[in-house]
Amino acid sequence: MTENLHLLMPELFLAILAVVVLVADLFLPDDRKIYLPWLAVLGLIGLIVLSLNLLWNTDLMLYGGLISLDNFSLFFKCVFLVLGIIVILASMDFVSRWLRSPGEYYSIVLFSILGMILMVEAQELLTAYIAIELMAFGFYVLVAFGRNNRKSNEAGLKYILVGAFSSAIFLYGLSLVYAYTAVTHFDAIEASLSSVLANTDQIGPSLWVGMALMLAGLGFKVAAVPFHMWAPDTYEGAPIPVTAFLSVGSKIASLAFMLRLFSEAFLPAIDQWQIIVAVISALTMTVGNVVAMVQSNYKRLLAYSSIGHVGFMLMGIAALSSIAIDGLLLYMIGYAVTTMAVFTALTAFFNMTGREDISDLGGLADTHSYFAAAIAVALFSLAGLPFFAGFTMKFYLFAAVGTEGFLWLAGLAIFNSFISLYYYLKMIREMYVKPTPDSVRLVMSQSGVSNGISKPTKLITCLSVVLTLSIIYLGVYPLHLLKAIQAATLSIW
Amino acid sequence: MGLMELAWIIPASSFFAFVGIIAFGRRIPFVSPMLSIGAIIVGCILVFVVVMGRIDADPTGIDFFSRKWFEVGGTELMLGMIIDPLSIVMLGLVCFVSLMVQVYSLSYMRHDPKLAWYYAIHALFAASMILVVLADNFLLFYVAWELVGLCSYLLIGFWWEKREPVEAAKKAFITTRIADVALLVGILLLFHEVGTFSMKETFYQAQLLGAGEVSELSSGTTMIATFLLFIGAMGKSAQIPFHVWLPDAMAGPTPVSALIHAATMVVAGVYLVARTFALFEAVPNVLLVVSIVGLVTSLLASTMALVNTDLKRILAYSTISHLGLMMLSLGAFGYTAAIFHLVAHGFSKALLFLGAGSVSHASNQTDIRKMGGFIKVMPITAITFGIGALSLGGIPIFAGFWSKDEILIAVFNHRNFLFLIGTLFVGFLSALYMARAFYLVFFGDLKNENKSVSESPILMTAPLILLAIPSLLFGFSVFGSDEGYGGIGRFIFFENAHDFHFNVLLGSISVILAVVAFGISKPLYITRKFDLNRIKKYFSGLIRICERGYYFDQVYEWFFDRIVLVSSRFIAWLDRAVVNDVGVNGPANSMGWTASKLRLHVTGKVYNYALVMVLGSMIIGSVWWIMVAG
Amino acid sequence: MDNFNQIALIFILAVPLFTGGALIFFPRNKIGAIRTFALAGSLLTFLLSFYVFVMYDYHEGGYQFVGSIIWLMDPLNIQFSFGIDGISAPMILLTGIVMLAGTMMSWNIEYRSKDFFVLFMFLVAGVLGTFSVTDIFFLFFFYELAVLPMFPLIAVWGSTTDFGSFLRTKEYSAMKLTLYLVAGSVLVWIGIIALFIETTNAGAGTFSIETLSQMSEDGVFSRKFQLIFFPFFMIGFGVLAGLWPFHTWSPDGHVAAPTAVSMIHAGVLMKLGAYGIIRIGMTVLPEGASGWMPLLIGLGTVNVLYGAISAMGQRDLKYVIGYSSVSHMGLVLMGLATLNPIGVTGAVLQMFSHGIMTALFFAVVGMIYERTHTRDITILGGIAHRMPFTVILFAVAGLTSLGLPGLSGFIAEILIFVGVFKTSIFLAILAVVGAAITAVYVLRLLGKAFFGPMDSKWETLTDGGPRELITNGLLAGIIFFVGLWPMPLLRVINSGVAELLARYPI
Amino acid sequence: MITLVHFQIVSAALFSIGLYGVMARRSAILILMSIELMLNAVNINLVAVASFLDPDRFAGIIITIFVITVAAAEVGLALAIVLRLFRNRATINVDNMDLMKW
Repeated sequence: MTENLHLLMPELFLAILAVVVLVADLFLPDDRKIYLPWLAVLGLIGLIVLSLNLLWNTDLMLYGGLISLDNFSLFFKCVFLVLGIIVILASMDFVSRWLRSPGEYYSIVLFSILGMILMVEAQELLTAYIAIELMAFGFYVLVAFGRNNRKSNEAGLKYILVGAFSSAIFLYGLSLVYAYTAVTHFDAIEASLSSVLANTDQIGPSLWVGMALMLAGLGFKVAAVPFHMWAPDTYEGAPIPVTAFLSVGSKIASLAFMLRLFSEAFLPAIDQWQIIVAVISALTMTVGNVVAMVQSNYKRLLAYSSIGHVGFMLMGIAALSSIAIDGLLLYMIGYAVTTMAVFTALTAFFNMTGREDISDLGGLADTHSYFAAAIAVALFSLAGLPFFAGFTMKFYLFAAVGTEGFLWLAGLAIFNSFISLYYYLKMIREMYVKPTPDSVRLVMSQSGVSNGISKPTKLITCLSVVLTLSIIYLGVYPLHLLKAIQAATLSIW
Repeated sequence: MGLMELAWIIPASSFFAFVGIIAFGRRIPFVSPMLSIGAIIVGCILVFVVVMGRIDADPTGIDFFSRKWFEVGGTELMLGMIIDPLSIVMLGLVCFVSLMVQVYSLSYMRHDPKLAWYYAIHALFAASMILVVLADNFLLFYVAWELVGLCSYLLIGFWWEKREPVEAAKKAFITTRIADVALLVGILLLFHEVGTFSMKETFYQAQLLGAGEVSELSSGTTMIATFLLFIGAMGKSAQIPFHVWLPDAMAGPTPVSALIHAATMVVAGVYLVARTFALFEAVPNVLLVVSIVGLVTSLLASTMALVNTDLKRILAYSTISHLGLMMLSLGAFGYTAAIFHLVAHGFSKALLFLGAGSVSHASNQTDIRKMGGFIKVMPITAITFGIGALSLGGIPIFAGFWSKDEILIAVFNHRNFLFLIGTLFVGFLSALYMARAFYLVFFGDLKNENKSVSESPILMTAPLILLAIPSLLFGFSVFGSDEGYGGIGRFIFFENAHDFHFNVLLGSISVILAVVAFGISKPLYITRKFDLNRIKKYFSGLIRICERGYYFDQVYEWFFDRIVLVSSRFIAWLDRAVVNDVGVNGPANSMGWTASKLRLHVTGKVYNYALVMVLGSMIIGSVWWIMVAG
Repeated sequence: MDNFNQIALIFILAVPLFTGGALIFFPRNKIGAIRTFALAGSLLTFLLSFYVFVMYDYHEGGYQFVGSIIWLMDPLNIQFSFGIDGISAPMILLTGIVMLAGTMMSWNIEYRSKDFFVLFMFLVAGVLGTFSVTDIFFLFFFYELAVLPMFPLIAVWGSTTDFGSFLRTKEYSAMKLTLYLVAGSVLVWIGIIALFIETTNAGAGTFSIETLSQMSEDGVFSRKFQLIFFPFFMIGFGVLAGLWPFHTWSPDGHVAAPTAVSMIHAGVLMKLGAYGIIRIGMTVLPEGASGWMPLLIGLGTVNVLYGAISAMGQRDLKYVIGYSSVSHMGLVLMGLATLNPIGVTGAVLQMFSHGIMTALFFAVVGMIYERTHTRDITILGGIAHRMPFTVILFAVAGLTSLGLPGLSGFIAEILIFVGVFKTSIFLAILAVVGAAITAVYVLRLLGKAFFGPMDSKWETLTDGGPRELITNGLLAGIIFFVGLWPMPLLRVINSGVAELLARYPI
Repeated sequence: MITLVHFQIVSAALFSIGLYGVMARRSAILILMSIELMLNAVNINLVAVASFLDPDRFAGIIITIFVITVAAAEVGLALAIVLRLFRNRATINVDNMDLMKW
């Protein structure tokens, strides 16, 4: 059992890294704590290199089928590690400015990433559950990290209450399904389910209720309607980098896990869940995009918008074909890059002003033209306009979904992305047309150094440039990414 | 053949003169008249060359020359010329009058700062008017037709600094443009049936139709199309009810009125009907309409001319009236008579207008009530004006007499008695108002404020004299000569050549009427033998109606202001308030409203969140169960 | 030279993109350098577009200057393939011309001029891309790319106008325009996916227009499918072409937009809509097109009349022109809907002619607005005294729009009328009437706003400078050239239309 | 004879009580306790199923152990947050926690 332990080195080292960061925090004096995030980033870069070297093209089931190391997991492992780097870099200014105990913050970020990685690798319900909780616990803490911030506290409490409730639901569903299958491995569940489903008259409602409860638990994680209501509150209350991390990391990991679960364990019941997932996705995208239209807080707006995007991504699961999965993965990456870009730029803005209202963005194009442009690019990308990642990913996913007989769903999605354009344009209008509000100008000039306007740090500017360029790169030439994605998809479908 | 083909140079030279003036005229003011007049002289010379060519080939024949202009989807659209007696006569008229007017303008317009622009449009007008005459297919014809309309617009609005000419120009363009809609539709209908714009082919088909043979034209369409063509002609030739623009067009410079609104452009409508006579003949019913319109127009216009006091407007109404006569003649199969009258009228009316220009140039006014006795100070103008007046009045040996006579014969032969009476009455009125204008301007006492008036310079009087000659002598072209010329009836005719006839009865009646008209004018207007005011009182109602132009303008104005503008404002409002604010903003707003309601479902209460989650999963579970069980 | 021809289209796309991209790195305050560079880029683009147009071999027809790069492999099979045919070649030329003129007319923009030119270049790149690609994905890609910069261009550099009874802010107009166009592309997008699904079901999913039309010829698309999905393209692209009743974005957008953007927008962007209907709808779905054309021709007629009548009731110069664009695009749609060579050729020619004409219109109105700061017809008046050349140029555009012979508009309109006559005489007559109404409002406008006695407040007005006059003079020259000798343009269009209509029963 | 169904009924009842508690209680602490009830229902279910249907591998029992552990950690975490909230706002009533809504 232990001969393959070295294959788990990335996960082990990640855990060690998290602990090291936590411990180092104790020993470093306050003025040296700036080294912590760099340590974490270096570690993550090392882990990426390690993973790529170690796991390239492996396809193994480890430990009696608990964990699968295939291209799919490798792909997501890299994605999450890179995400970790981005989140840590984007948080640095924020943390030093608005939060205390940086060591804990970074170490919890790392633990959450570990949870995400394990979620994608899990091939068995218990492992998956532990991984989910590992990730979720990290987020519970991170959301409530603004210690004396009432919004942050409230968001943390709501998140943990609803989160605990949802994991209870998920577990109860799990136990009901377990009562029918008596196994927890995905492949075993698949086999058992198909034999159970062979004679339908013997199936009681409890199997379906169980599956529905599991779906609800997962729906909570990805914030699918009607399990989404925590998301706006939590996103709004959480510190901005955490919001970004939450809306990208948590969602992608949960969706990837959902993909595994539905494409492997629950595959025999596809006739039942496919339509339900399709309906959920339709509801999700509609509610998310419509409600986002009337928001005035940009974090809350982006929360609803991310609900809308989850709706789009759920279509990929509903369609469930190789091309749809390609599309889903492409969408995930595009969404991740774009969302991180917009949140990075907004973090920079928040660092300067401490404001969260859309109207506070007024005149940003005059005061900080680069950040205004970066936000605009990212928003256009989210709206699915070309030249940016958003267009490519939407086109691919929608076409893929369409070919699987869900043209109505694709049409609805296209219509929804049209609605989304409205509120993105509202933000852009604010930045480009409206004048800077006086209060914001005041804050900027107080915190600033030169010519009355504060400047964001070089670090976050560079990060934002890189992300913006990636958006354009993915929008213009996604071929390389798509090749990687196809390699990843091949191992699960 | 070879000589005739040179005809394309006539419009081309004027067109290049136009381009040249536009390019250089502003810098070198002197160059513009030179270019324009030079081009038209070239034109005049070439007319002779073309006539030679025509005579060499077949004097009464018809020839077509065409080149490809462009090609669309296999259909070739051509640029071409038609050279036959009709076009040659028109060419001669246009070139000659243009030359006269342009020379006249040298003096008349010499102080105007926009002289270059003036000559540029003149050159363009000459080019396009000649193109109208020469065009051998309907498309090119329409092109030229619209271009003369543009030139008319530009020339009427030449003094655009003032409000009145601008309005008049707009009115002229829009009125003719509305008629042109009909023309264009007619042309397109013909194209639709015949498959080509070529007049040659269209006429051939029309003849087949008229002869009752198999033709691509159906009689119904032909009738409609021909009628539509006629409406186009009505617009250009100011036939009732499209006549309203012509009196207003007098706001332009007087030479322009002479050229465009008397001799050339306004007769384009008559020319159109004559040119497409093959079509009209195939559907004779339309010709009846033509003659009725012509008669009504000439009657109404001549009464209006009789009561007007503005010299140029009198001439304008007179023009309308005579155009009506030409139409009447065409409607009565008097093809030759119409063209004959067209030319005779063209010379005479150009002469009259130039004379009027000379008068107003000298006295700075156009109201005939303020004039009188001018014969003493400007004899040349007076005499030439008199020749014009007599010619139009139909006094024997003057050109107008012969042509009117021809028209009377045509009406007598082909239409009923009422038409004849009407025609004779128009002839009488025509003589009367010409006599009135002539006497009031040139006879009587010279008023004090006009003491300083003197004869116009030679550049203005020379064209008057040159135009007086044909007004005096052109009529004799009805007679044949020995050298192969068999009279106008043997030169310009439609299908059947005919010799000159003179109906003694008709002739004498018309002569008597004309002479009486001239005779009673002097006692009536100058020596005041009769009490004019009593007569006026007696007819006061009628006179007021005439003075107001039968209320056409008022009706149109009412229609335009109250119906067209109001409805367009209504549509504009509709577009903004209904289509946009309701149709476009409505869905957007209702989406916003939905969103503002829908957002309330996120209550902020944790227990609600939990409840919805449970309910959601229960619904999903039950749906699944029902799906499987059922 | 052959080698160059293979990449000429890439160059056409790359030059504005590169210009726009490079301008980003210019220092903000070096306005002179920014302008010069933008002008150089525009000039080069124009020359390239002219080269492409001239070198297009109309005897041979079909797609030329073709090339293809694999962009995404299986299963979507998206290729960046490009090439132009007889319909897109004139459009490319048009874009080049209008772009150059637009750059010239934007010379005076001081406020954030760098950003303006960057966005402007991207806008043009989008338009050029749409015209030059032969893959539906990229067609859509560039189509949306062309819509994207419109929002900031209007919202930032546009103008808000208070019309007394109602107010049109630039934000509102920009928002409406962008949303409207994207709403149209929602339908297009659905249609494209439907096409892809259908081809996938037939065994080979593709986005290539040539393959698609080949498949369509082989009967892959059933009549029912075509009838269902043609409206998606017709209305989706029709929105951009100002199809009634989806036109209200256009007058408001034109009014709010800055000069150069109005020029590009009305001049070229609206043509994208008609072009899309041709390139996808009519090429790939002939039976659907035949089935739906009666509706399109009817809506086109409504466009013509409604636009013209609305224009008559306006007081703002730009609104008049905006509604006249609606009216003229109606003629284009009618021409397309005839499905016969003359009508379609007329429509394509009208696209070109209207593009130049409208660019001229907006350029001149821009000049007037820059000097008088008003566009209200009743306030202007007699400005021809001070701005004679400007007014002449406006008159040229106006006369073109009312279809005066000798100007490009006439040939296009007469061809459309002839074409429509073959389809429906009644509608053709209405269209002719619409053209006559154009005369009414154009002449009223000329008379009221420009001629007549001058108001004393215009004493200090100056006429356009050489830059403006030369630019607009060139546009007017093109109008004259096409009006007098349309053959160079028509023979290219003919070859494209012949190919397009080869599959329609006449 | 006590069968699996009996255990399941008990478990379902427990779970329902927990659900009710979550919906009906307004104190964050009580809601957490209700969630604990629900988790215990899960545990009963898992253990019963494992011993009735899966006696060889008893995966359910293993899961139960983990659930207990994780639930403890969860409650700890949640209580910490509740504490923080109480310090800042002097209430743990979830009705008052609607700073963010809509």
